Amino acid sequence: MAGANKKLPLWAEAGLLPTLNLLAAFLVSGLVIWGLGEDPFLALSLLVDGAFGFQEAIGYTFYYATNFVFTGLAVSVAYHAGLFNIGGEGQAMLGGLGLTLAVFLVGDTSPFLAIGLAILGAAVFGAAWAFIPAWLQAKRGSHIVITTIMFNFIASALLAYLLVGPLQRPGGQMPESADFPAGVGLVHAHDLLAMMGMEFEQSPLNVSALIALACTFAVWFMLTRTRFGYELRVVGKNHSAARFAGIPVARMTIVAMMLSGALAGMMGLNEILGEQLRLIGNFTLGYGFVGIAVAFMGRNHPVGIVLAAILFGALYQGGAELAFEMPNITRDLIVMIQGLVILFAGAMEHLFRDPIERLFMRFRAREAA
Amino acid sequence: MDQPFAIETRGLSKHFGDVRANDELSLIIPKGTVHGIVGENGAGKSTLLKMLFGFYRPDGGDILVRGEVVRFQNPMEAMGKGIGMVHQHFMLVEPFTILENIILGSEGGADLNAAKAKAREDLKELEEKFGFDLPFDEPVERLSVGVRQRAEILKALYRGAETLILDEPTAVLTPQETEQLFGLVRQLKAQGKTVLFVTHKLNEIMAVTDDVTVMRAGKVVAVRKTNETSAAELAELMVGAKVAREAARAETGEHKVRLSLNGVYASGDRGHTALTDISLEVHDGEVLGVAGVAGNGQTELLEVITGLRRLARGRIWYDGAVIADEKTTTDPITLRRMGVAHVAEDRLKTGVVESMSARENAILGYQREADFSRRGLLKLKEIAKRAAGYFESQDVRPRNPNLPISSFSGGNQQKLVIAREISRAPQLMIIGQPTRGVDIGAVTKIHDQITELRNAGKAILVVSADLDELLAISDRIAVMCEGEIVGTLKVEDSDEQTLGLMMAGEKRNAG
Amino acid sequence: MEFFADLTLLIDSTFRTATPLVLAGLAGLVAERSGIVDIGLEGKMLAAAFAAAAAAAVSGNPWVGMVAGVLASMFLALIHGYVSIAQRGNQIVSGMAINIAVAGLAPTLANFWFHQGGQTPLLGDEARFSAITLPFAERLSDVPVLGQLYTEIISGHNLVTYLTVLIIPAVAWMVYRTSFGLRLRAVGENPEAVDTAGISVTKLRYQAVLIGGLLCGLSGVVLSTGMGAAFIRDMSAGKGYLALAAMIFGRWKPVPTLLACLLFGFVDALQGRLQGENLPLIGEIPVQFTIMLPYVLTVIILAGFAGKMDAPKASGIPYEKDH
Amino acid sequence: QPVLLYDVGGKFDKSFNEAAHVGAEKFSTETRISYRDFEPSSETQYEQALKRFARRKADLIVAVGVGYSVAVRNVASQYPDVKFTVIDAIIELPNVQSITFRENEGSFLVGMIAAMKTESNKIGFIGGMDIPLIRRFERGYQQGAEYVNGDITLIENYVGTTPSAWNDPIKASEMARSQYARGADIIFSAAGPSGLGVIQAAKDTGNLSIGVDSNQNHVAPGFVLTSMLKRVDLAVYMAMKEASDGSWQAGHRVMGLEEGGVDYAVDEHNKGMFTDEMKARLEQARAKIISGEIVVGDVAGSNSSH
Ligand SMILES: Nc1ncnc2c1ncn2[C@@H]1O[C@H](COP(=O)(O)OP(=O)(O)OP(=O)(O)O)[C@@H](O)[C@H]1O
Ligand SMILES: Nc1ncnc2c1ncn2[C@@H]1O[C@H](COP(=O)(O)OP(=O)(O)OP(=O)(O)O)[C@@H](O)[C@H]1O
Ligand SMILES: [Mg+2]
Ligand SMILES: [Mg+2]
Repeated sequence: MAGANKKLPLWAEAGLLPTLNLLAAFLVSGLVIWGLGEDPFLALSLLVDGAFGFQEAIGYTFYYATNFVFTGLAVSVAYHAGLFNIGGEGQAMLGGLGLTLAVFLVGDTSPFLAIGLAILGAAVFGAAWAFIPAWLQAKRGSHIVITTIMFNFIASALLAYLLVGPLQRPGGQMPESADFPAGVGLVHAHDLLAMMGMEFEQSPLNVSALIALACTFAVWFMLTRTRFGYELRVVGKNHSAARFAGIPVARMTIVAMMLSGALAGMMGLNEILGEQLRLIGNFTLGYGFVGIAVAFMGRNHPVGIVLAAILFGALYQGGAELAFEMPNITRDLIVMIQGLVILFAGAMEHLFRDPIERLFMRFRAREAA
Repeated sequence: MDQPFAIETRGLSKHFGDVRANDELSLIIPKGTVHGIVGENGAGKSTLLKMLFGFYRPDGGDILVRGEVVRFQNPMEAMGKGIGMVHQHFMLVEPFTILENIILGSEGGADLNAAKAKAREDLKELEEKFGFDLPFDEPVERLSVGVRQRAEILKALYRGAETLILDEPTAVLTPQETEQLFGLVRQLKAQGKTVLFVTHKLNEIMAVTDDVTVMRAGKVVAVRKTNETSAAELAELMVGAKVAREAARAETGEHKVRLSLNGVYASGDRGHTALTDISLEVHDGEVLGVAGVAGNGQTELLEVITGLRRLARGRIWYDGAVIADEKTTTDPITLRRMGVAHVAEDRLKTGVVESMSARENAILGYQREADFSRRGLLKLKEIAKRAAGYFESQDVRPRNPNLPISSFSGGNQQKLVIAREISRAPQLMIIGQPTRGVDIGAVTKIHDQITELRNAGKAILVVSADLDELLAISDRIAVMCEGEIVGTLKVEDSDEQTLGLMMAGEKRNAG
Repeated sequence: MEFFADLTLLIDSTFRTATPLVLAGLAGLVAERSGIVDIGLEGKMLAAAFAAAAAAAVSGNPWVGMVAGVLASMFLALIHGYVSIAQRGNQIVSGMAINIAVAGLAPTLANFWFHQGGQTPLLGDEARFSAITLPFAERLSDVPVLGQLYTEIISGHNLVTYLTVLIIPAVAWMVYRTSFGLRLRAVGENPEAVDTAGISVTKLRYQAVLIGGLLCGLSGVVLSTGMGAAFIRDMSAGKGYLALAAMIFGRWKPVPTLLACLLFGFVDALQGRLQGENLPLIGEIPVQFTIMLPYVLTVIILAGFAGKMDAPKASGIPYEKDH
Repeated sequence: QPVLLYDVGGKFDKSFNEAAHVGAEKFSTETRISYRDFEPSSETQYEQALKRFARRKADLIVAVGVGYSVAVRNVASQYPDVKFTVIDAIIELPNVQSITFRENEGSFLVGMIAAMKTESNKIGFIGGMDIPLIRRFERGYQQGAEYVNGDITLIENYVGTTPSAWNDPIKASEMARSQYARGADIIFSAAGPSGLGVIQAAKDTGNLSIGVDSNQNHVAPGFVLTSMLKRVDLAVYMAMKEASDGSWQAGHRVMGLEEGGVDYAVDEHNKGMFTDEMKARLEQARAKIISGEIVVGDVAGSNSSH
């Protein structure tokens, strides 16, 4: 298997293969749609147009993508440290809680401070929620996949408690907090562009998208350029070699998980501080899980993750538009399509890799001759 | 009619990508003989064997078994033709008992207990015939390599092997175990079986084989009758040039104590006492060899010295300062800074990170040194330069630091590891199994480097399962048995037999 | 006496709720013993629940439902197998993908066929596996303790639950007492050894995932045609994940896994019982916290077992024999 | 063309989304005016959907569910010339009609029915997701029961604390079985699709259950004592009707017993279970509630505006 990744040029590796997998997923989805008596091609065009066809659509696509960038990065940082963090969902919820508390703490006195604190709060609470499973894994060897799953359930119940109790919106009926004080919230992209004199349709896209990009760069830099990243990857690959190299495995495990949790927690910036401007009980809507798929579709490389995130953003937004336009295509069907995309693009990379590689081999051989 | 050839290959070829692992390979192995194969790391030995065993499929050429052409699709078919193989890395299921491992795949019947009962019967016979005596109901993970290997051989015979393939069977054995193995091999031969035998140790070739084939770069470069050739000639044929005599050990005189252990106790991973009252000293300008049957505490010894395992009792001094006792252990990073280098015993498990590139492996353990990282940032250029340097100085092949370390042979991996550890000009060098599975070309080079260090007045502690090696490079040899040092000998008054007996715990000696 | 009554009905409920967990847990166990991690239990369960309810609704016969449910689950198992074995893909991603795809597909089909918004029609008693009253249950009911135990706890469960009681020893026997079991355990520990012993790793693993599919299918069947009487979107409600947790608790061994499932079942029943109760000292626990109980307990017990759990060494790692 | 937007619960939640759907159907069959509807899959899509149809100048946009309150407030102020009707929430804007229900009043009556019908003096309540909206069902139910019989015991359970609680009939039925085993013989479930589990349990154990939102008496005739109707269908129907004949008005409309917004269901499936004496008492209570003689309690802050 060694050097297998060397067998293909980058454009084929990063461009051709994912595209083929995507097409395969759409093919199967198309068959289902066709089976349900709808026109798959119309559906596809509506989906694409709905995702990128007009400014607002693009705004929404990138808005959703922002969520996935956060959760995807979270999964991959943990993964590089050899940990499977399925707890992104719960960590995101706690992140949302953290930022909400920060907002209600100082929101009235100083919106700016509040926003700053909120960003911090999101990261800190997310990290804290990841800490316990991490600690249990590092010190007690408790299976982190299980503990993180459990912590998702616990987080949702905890949030529910607070949102129908202490944090309940006055007179509210649903588990949601009161609205944030005026002025507390992240600037929307259209406002930002307007300031720069550019006209852009309204959409929930907001500056947390930039924060996400900053995180992406930070993660990439951390993994490839820093000693910490190097040690993190060593721990991820081989504990006994890590000890040999004097790297404290337990501490690294915990730190990596907390970083992961912090990233997941920051998802709340986009959803809560960017758009909803109040804490909603189930605002994470499974984005934490999708992050797993995003991370693997992006081959756990920051850039790949951004691309995969955009793909999923497009599926969410385009899917919604599709459901608008074709009443018989329900949101359930969209969910299924997402599942298929994850299956083909996330788990079946060899489906086309092997044949394509053979193709390239033959090609090279001919060149050589 | 009775076909004289157990195995014959005609123009056999196997490629991996653009590597010609086996290239138009033809050889003939007469029935009832012991046939040796030697060659450098990466010469293509394992590949050849794996094809004969149906594990790889040839890209070209034929394999003939007893005169008829065969096209093995899988090992099962090879076994059907009476070919059995003992792999370099044992193919045993650790939590299973020997018996379970032996019947795995040829249980004959759905009911496991019945299958076991039947197997016991059949095995009795084989045991008589070849004089095995194995603890059938012990889980393999609790057994020594020697026992595991005999289990592997019995497994092959149980499957009716006529021809037995052994890939580097002695790499991890003690002299006694090796002797035992050879005894077995001779017995197999006496019973009319054919044995195919790969090793890097030429004296073993001389000891057991009838014929020997020399491979280089996937080709057969020579075939000899063993009694008509010599180790020297084989060595030459292998590398394609005269092998330099190993560097002589200069007189270094009396020197200060660099490392000393005093009454050290430590427990192993399974909670048992692995080290009992270990006391020893290593001086500057000397090589202290540590001999012992695998699993008698050598591993733990290396670990306590290099800060990877805490002591239960006792003290360790380095250069006059305590580096470890009940309470304190000095972490590997600090130790390295103090000038203690460590070549890990288990390369793949500890010494390198397999999936990482050779370049990244070149700084493993030194990643925090000033010349590799500053303020938490890696100095990539510097690292690349250093790695390239190692490749040159040690002649590591293939010469490409960006390949994952896993795609280098153990031999080449080892060269890289040694380079990494020597490069820091250590005062004390702790080395586990310096040349396990490494071809003689590389062995000579590595031994030379150890000797040069010693001559330069550095202190060196070497743990090795290979007595020839210890005898060749050590000044003194300490022998471990059941976690104790049963004796320490000057190299001039030690020899295989005495050491062997001490390792087996038969003989004590306060040298 | 109050307490005794409570206990009996807690235990009674435990058996019911544990049934799907046990089946799914054993499914995960068989798959993972062969080296295939199956986080897709949830999806298979849901698919089986749907197929069973749909087929039973159409045919009016629970057995038809059972067959359909099991087949659906085995089909998904086959896909997961193909992805994990032939494609050497990431098994966790594959599992999650299946969970998501099914969560979308099942209600879609339900809606397409029955137009009840992602649900299947309610099943009449003849179309489902309703409670079976064992012989003499009525008469023994007033015999103190033993009689009551028999009536309250042993009797009155649905057929699949009783079936499960047989399946547990069967699976244990298969894993530990048959040659197939030996190979199964071997391939999860060291596939290369199995390969060199001349057994096809691929075939073995496919067999394992299919058996897993069968068991997991039954767990879905019991949801929609035994305990429930219709398919409702997401009705598996995380049981697949819980079963996985139970299996890891059970250290990949049948009986401990069973115990873990029973524990979960019991705690779940208990949390229901605790809701709205005014407990001494504590007072009334908010629902949100009683709901947490099973999960918190899981974490605590997991933390209780120090040290690495003896997972099959090769689980989750695709086997590639180079050329 | 009017538009109907469900909440994340989805069109066929066997609950008020479905009721809304029924109302819209009734409207379009009567008037032959077709309507568009949409099931958002996340809160984010609420605003997206509202905007979208507002831009298309829909005659009326009916948004079902309290979750819409914020989104409607934002969009309605952006599109002052578009009519919005929001159900279960209150928005004070000139182009928004808010409709809320007095679920507690309807629950009061079914509480009375349960109290009059029970033989064990124990009745049960099973809520779906533990939120104030559902708590007020429980509150009214309890009050109604105690109005009939002061020392009746109420056993309560909630399936869960997240939206998944609406879709867990298995757990609901386990809770119901437990309640029945503990002596309750009638259970009122306000749990959406999970409620089917309760009805199933009633059937399996030979007890009685009370349905919710839409009339569920037919689900298991003989085992569903009655259903607490929340006439979202009526509300939607009226809103659309008014919008089409121009009588639509912004403002807050509360639909309690008086307005026929809530009630208990009697039909061929269950009329056998009602004695005239029961009916009499119920009508009496209804009158008293309407006249304000009986004040049905409520949980903190329901119905207060945003
Ligand atoms: N699985 C493989 N994939 C790719 N290349 C391989 C593989 N196995 C062997 N090779 C190539 O074939 C050559 C011969 O390998 P082989 O294992 O036969 O050498 P060897 O003689 O056994 O070496 P050693 O003495 O280290 O065991 C190697 O140089 C290597 O480059
Ligand atoms: N997956 C692989 N990809 C590329 N080359 C490989 C692979 N596996 C083995 N090789 C090559 O096979 C040759 C020997 O492989 P093998 O595993 O026998 O090494 P080894 O036996 O550990 O070496 P040694 O005999 O020195 O210990 C090496 O040259 C290595 O480059
Ligand atoms: Mg080899
Ligand atoms: Mg080798």
